[in-house]
Amino acid sequence: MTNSFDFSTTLSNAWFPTPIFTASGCASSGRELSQFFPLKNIGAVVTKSVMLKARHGRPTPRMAETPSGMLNSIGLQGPGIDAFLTKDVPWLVEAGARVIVSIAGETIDEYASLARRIRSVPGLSAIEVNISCPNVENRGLVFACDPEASRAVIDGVRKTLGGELPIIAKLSPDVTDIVAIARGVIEAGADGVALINTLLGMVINTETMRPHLAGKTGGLSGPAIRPVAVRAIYQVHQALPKVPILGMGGVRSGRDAFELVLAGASGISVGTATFGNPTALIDIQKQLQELLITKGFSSFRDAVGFAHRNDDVDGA
Amino acid sequence: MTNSFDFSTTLSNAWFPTPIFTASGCASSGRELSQFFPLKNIGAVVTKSVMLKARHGRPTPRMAETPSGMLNSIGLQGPGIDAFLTKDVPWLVEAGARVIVSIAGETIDEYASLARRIRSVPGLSAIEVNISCPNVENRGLVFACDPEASRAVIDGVRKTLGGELPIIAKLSPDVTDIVAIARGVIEAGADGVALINTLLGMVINTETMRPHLAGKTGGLSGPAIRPVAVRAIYQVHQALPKVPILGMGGVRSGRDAFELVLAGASGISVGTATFGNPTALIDIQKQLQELLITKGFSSFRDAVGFAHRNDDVDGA
Amino acid sequence: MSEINRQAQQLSATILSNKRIGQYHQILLNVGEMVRHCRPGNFVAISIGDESSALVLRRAFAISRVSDRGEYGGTLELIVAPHGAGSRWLCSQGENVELDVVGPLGKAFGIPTTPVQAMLIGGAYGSAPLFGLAEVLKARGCRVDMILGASTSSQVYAPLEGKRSVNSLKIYTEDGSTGTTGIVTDPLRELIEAGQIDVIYSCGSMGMLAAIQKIVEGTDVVHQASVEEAMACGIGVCMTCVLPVAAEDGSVSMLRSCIDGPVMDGARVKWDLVGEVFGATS
Amino acid sequence: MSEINRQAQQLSATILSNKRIGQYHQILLNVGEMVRHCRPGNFVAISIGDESSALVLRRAFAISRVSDRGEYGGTLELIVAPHGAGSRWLCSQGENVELDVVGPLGKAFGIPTTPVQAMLIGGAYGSAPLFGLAEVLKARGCRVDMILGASTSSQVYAPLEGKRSVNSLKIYTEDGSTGTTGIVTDPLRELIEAGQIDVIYSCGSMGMLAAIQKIVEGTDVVHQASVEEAMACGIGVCMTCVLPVAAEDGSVSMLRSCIDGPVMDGARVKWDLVGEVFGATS
Ligand SMILES: Cc1cc2nc3c(=O)[nH]c(=O)nc-3n(C[C@H](O)[C@H](O)[C@H](O)COP(=O)(O)OP(=O)(O)OC[C@H]3O[C@@H](n4cnc5c(N)ncnc54)[C@H](O)[C@@H]3O)c2cc1C
Ligand SMILES: Cc1cc2nc3c(=O)[nH]c(=O)nc-3n(C[C@H](O)[C@H](O)[C@H](O)COP(=O)(O)OP(=O)(O)OC[C@H]3O[C@@H](n4cnc5c(N)ncnc54)[C@H](O)[C@@H]3O)c2cc1C
Ligand SMILES: Cc1cc2nc3c(=O)[nH]c(=O)nc-3n(C[C@H](O)[C@H](O)[C@H](O)COP(=O)(O)O)c2cc1C
Ligand SMILES: Cc1cc2nc3c(=O)[nH]c(=O)nc-3n(C[C@H](O)[C@H](O)[C@H](O)COP(=O)(O)O)c2cc1C
Ligand code: FES
Ligand code: FES
Repeated sequence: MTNSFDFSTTLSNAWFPTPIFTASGCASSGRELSQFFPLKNIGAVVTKSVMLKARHGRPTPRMAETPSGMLNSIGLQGPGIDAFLTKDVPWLVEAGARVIVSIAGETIDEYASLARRIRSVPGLSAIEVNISCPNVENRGLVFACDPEASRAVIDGVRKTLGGELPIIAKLSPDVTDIVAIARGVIEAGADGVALINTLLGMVINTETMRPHLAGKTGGLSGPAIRPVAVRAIYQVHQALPKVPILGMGGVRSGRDAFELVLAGASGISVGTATFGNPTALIDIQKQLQELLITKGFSSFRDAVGFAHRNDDVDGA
Repeated sequence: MTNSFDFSTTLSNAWFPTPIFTASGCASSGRELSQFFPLKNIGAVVTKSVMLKARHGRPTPRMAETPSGMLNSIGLQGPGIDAFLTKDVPWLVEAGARVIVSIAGETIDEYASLARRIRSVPGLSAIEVNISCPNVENRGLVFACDPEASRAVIDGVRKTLGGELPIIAKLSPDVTDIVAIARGVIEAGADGVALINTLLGMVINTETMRPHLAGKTGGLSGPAIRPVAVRAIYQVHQALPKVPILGMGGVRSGRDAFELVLAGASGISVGTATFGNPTALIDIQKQLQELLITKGFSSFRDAVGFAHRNDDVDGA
Repeated sequence: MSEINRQAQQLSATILSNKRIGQYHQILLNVGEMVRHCRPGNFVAISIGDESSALVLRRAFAISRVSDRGEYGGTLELIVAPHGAGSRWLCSQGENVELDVVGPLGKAFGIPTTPVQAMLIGGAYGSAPLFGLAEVLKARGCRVDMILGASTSSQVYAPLEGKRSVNSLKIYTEDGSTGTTGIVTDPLRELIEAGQIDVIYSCGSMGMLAAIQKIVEGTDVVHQASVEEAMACGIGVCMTCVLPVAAEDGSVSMLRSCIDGPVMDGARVKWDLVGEVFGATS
Repeated sequence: MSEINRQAQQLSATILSNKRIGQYHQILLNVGEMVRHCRPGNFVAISIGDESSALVLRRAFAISRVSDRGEYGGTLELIVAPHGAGSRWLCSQGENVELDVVGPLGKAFGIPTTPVQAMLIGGAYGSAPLFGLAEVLKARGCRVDMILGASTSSQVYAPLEGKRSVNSLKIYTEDGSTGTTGIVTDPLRELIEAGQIDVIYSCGSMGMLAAIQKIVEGTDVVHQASVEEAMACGIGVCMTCVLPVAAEDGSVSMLRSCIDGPVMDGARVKWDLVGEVFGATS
């Protein structure tokens, strides 16, 4: 039965043997996880968002646990694109992993420069453009919170990259109208969207009576935010049914992944769950496959957006 | 020691013996809770948002439990303002409770009409204007998600009400810039803001493979959203330090309430926690008072926004 | 205006025993004085897990039986089906664990003042509150017949001692693994036509209750149905547990099943509107 | 590039015993073969609660001792302070409970190849990994002295059998309730000047480690410090547990204390930059 089940998925022209991926920033460069399972056994490794230059990131404390979730304020610590492309990517390709590179910039130009370096790198499946960073050219406003800035970033990346590598724009849920942002980036040339990045949150340490994180605010992730992720995916899939969605947010089990798939996700990234369980990706992948088979699906792709069937009939 | 501690608080010109209030929609009309403790023992009862006409609300299922939280889609079921004012308010006043009436409308006029009925009702402490409802005159866009509509609602209520009763505008966290919305409603005449209403979320039932709630989306509340509430309160208090904030979102213990107070809340509403523990309000009130005394505060008001001390020094 | 059960209180109750019976757990709690206020049809709402549990809402369970004799003073019995995370947690708790319980909650079954012919119908764990009810009815001189149904034998809850309090007991299973193959409504029409039923007391799935009401409709039989809607609070403050119910004048409102129920007049419940949009909602 | 401890594995470990010792719990786990890879300084990361726990992250605990003798095969001992919700949960678990454990994790203490004079300094539960370390150093022919400190006597962890593996043991408490009144750094300068210390192995609060480094600075004494930063994953994938550490060339980077530590060269850690913004960050 398992043999005839087709678990593969696509995001635009990129093909993946399974729909379960790491989440950017939650698997470092992949190497650390490879001790617990071969990276080629999952759908893809989405690497930590890389910037043009090396960055120290934010001071500690960088994390706070919250009810069914956590806050992080890593501040995009990383080696910079050059070191990343020479050290990390070849290793991942060698390991047989499908690789989705996530990029982040502080200016629209920085994104384009990153795209330029990546353009000719062999072995990549797609590029995830993390636009949930503050735009230093525009009052520090987060790109993904501003329809114009979001568009401009994607437009720059698309022009630089040419038509080969699929571009997945990663959106922030901290917006009034996520469908409008999604529509904008698709118009600007993105092939798909990744939903959702973390929610902006804060924890105050009641001992010190100050914000717990050195960076004050941080990104909320984990099961706590899953209902927000499902809602965002559902809304965007309803409005743009043809746009592939890489879904994420609080997935900890095959059941959770299935929820996002039913809402409209063609791929699922698993982030915070890996911190609690190093083999979460493998467990979730197995559980999702079993669930799909039990439910009578003959292929993963048939289940994508299945919760929308008869949407019209319902009058929605 | 407790004797000399001043636990009272104010929201604009309204005074309350303690800062712990019910949350709108989470204590019905108050009567049901009064069996577990006398309503006069808490700071205030914030009543369920009432509309002009009686409403059935949404079909069931109206709720789904989520990790450390829940979704609800009650749809503002209620008796309508007239029945509410004749039956519920007098009972509450009689019971010695401080009463904050929450109103909700589908049009800007409806809010003003509600204010007109309330204007002459004796015994009320304040009016909470729940603007997290869909605006039927403007593509169903939620008032609180639109700066112009938010302003217009508050402006209408202020003009109708005159200057007596404090107006607290209840905002939605589902916006790109909550500070801008807060600023707008204050300019339009609100005396304070209530932060935060629920986050828009969805749960998909993996058995039926459809949205679990009959209303598809629902409002996410409970501890899961506390980091978002703390962040919103912190941001608004930082930008508008003189504006009183009624804080809410995931408060389940005195420690949690303290977190919101440190962020800048002058009063705390407790919602979902009451569902899990009918005496949550009393427990939280007691724990908060003990915590404040242990921390060396001589009055509750000294603790409001205490996490912001030296904000300038930090360069924030 | 409806109010929460006046006798409701919040207390810490010790688990005295937890036994598996078929697919269910029979959990006996020491609740002291509370038993004096428990009537058949009432339920309790129980907290799940400790302070660090992700499950923030209480779970509702019908009171199966109470006793104020015995070495522990007042005891209360629950029949719990391990369904999702919360009920599984409850079923996994052993002796001496303390539970946070609020009860008794909800409206109890109405007891006739004169002897009548009562038919008690339970689906799956819905039979739990019916045995206590049977005893009360018997004591009032009623004839008490019972029909229990479930999909399979392990889901039938019919304790030996319970059988003593009824005049007759019939069991239906869909797979025929116990009793007659079929569902509880199969014999109803005939019994009603034969004039053998004055009042039906039912507890089970909404589908079963609606089916019973359909058969009762147009007859003189009174139908007291104990409904089961998802509840967030159990004490009337959240408005999640509502059902469309008609008033005397025919106007329909959404009543809370936790305080206007769970026992409701089956003829008043608008069964076909449950889960549907109606009236001026948006 | 740093990698996670190659021997790390995820397994289910049974609690063999859980005893209170002063303010701590001594928890003995059956971990089988894993013990063969555990070195003093390594830690384990443990899952808290069940599937419905609101605590989604693992908790890190130093491996206090391991043994592969005894009736259970490989056993591993933890010394746990009930601090917040997670550690309190762990301390409340009884015998036979199964824990989800990942380990051994992190870099272990470096063991000198020639006999040296080693000084082991532990603050509060920081002493836990030092007794196992003492045994290893002893076996290498080192002289092993130990200084333990805590605010009060119940926070000193100094088991009888552990004392046997050191040449001398001094205890400092801030309130003087045990040993000398004072803190662990009080006697250090003098001992270093007297040439009695070649290597310091330390484990305790960041403040204590920084204070030790300050005293060591400019001397020939090597300082291996086991740091403690809040960890979300323990396996190098989240970047939350970082510390500013200088490389050979003086350039500072944020290294992960879970895989580049917890044992670090005290001279390399930029103690005064911990928790501070530095370099080109935004
Ligand atoms: C008045 C009343 C009496 C009940 N009596 C019994 C009884 O005697 N024995 C028994 O086994 N069960 C009984 N139930 C059902 C029981 O409450 C649910 O099985 C239980 O709440 C499920 O929780 P869970 O965490 O296991 O499942 P989940 O599905 O994980 O629960 C998720 C959420 O949905 C709610 N929910 C899910 N199913 C139901 C349901 N059927 N009814 C109400 N809420 C639900 C839960 O309370 C919880 O908040 C009764 C329910 C009501 C309302
Ligand atoms: C390498 C290492 C070894 C450790 N060894 C021991 C030991 O042997 N015995 C012992 O009692 N404790 C030890 N700790 C500290 C222990 O991990 C924390 O006390 C524990 O994580 C606190 O969790 P909590 O839920 O009780 O507290 P909470 O404060 O509720 O925890 C909230 C979150 O912050 C993190 N956190 C809080 N305090 C610390 C801390 N001091 N260090 C790391 N993370 C923290 C928790 O992991 C959790 O994610 C060690 C920590 C590290 C990093
Ligand atoms: C520690 C941490 C670091 C993260 N770093 C990044 C990042 O560099 N780039 C990015 O696009 N998202 C980053 N994220 C967001 C995740 O990729 C993911 O969108 C989010 O955490 C929700 O998924 P989850 O609930 O499964 O973790 C990070 C999340 C966490 C918890
Ligand atoms: C069942 C339910 C009903 C609610 N009804 C209302 C309402 O009528 N008006 C309103 O302003 N907020 C309403 N809210 C939002 C709460 O007042 C509160 O803002 C939110 O739940 C966050 O607080 P909590 O986490 O303590 O519940 C409702 C929340 C719940 C859970
Ligand atoms: S369960 Fe909350 S009102 Fe009935
Ligand atoms: S704890 Fe995650 S990288 Fe160290």
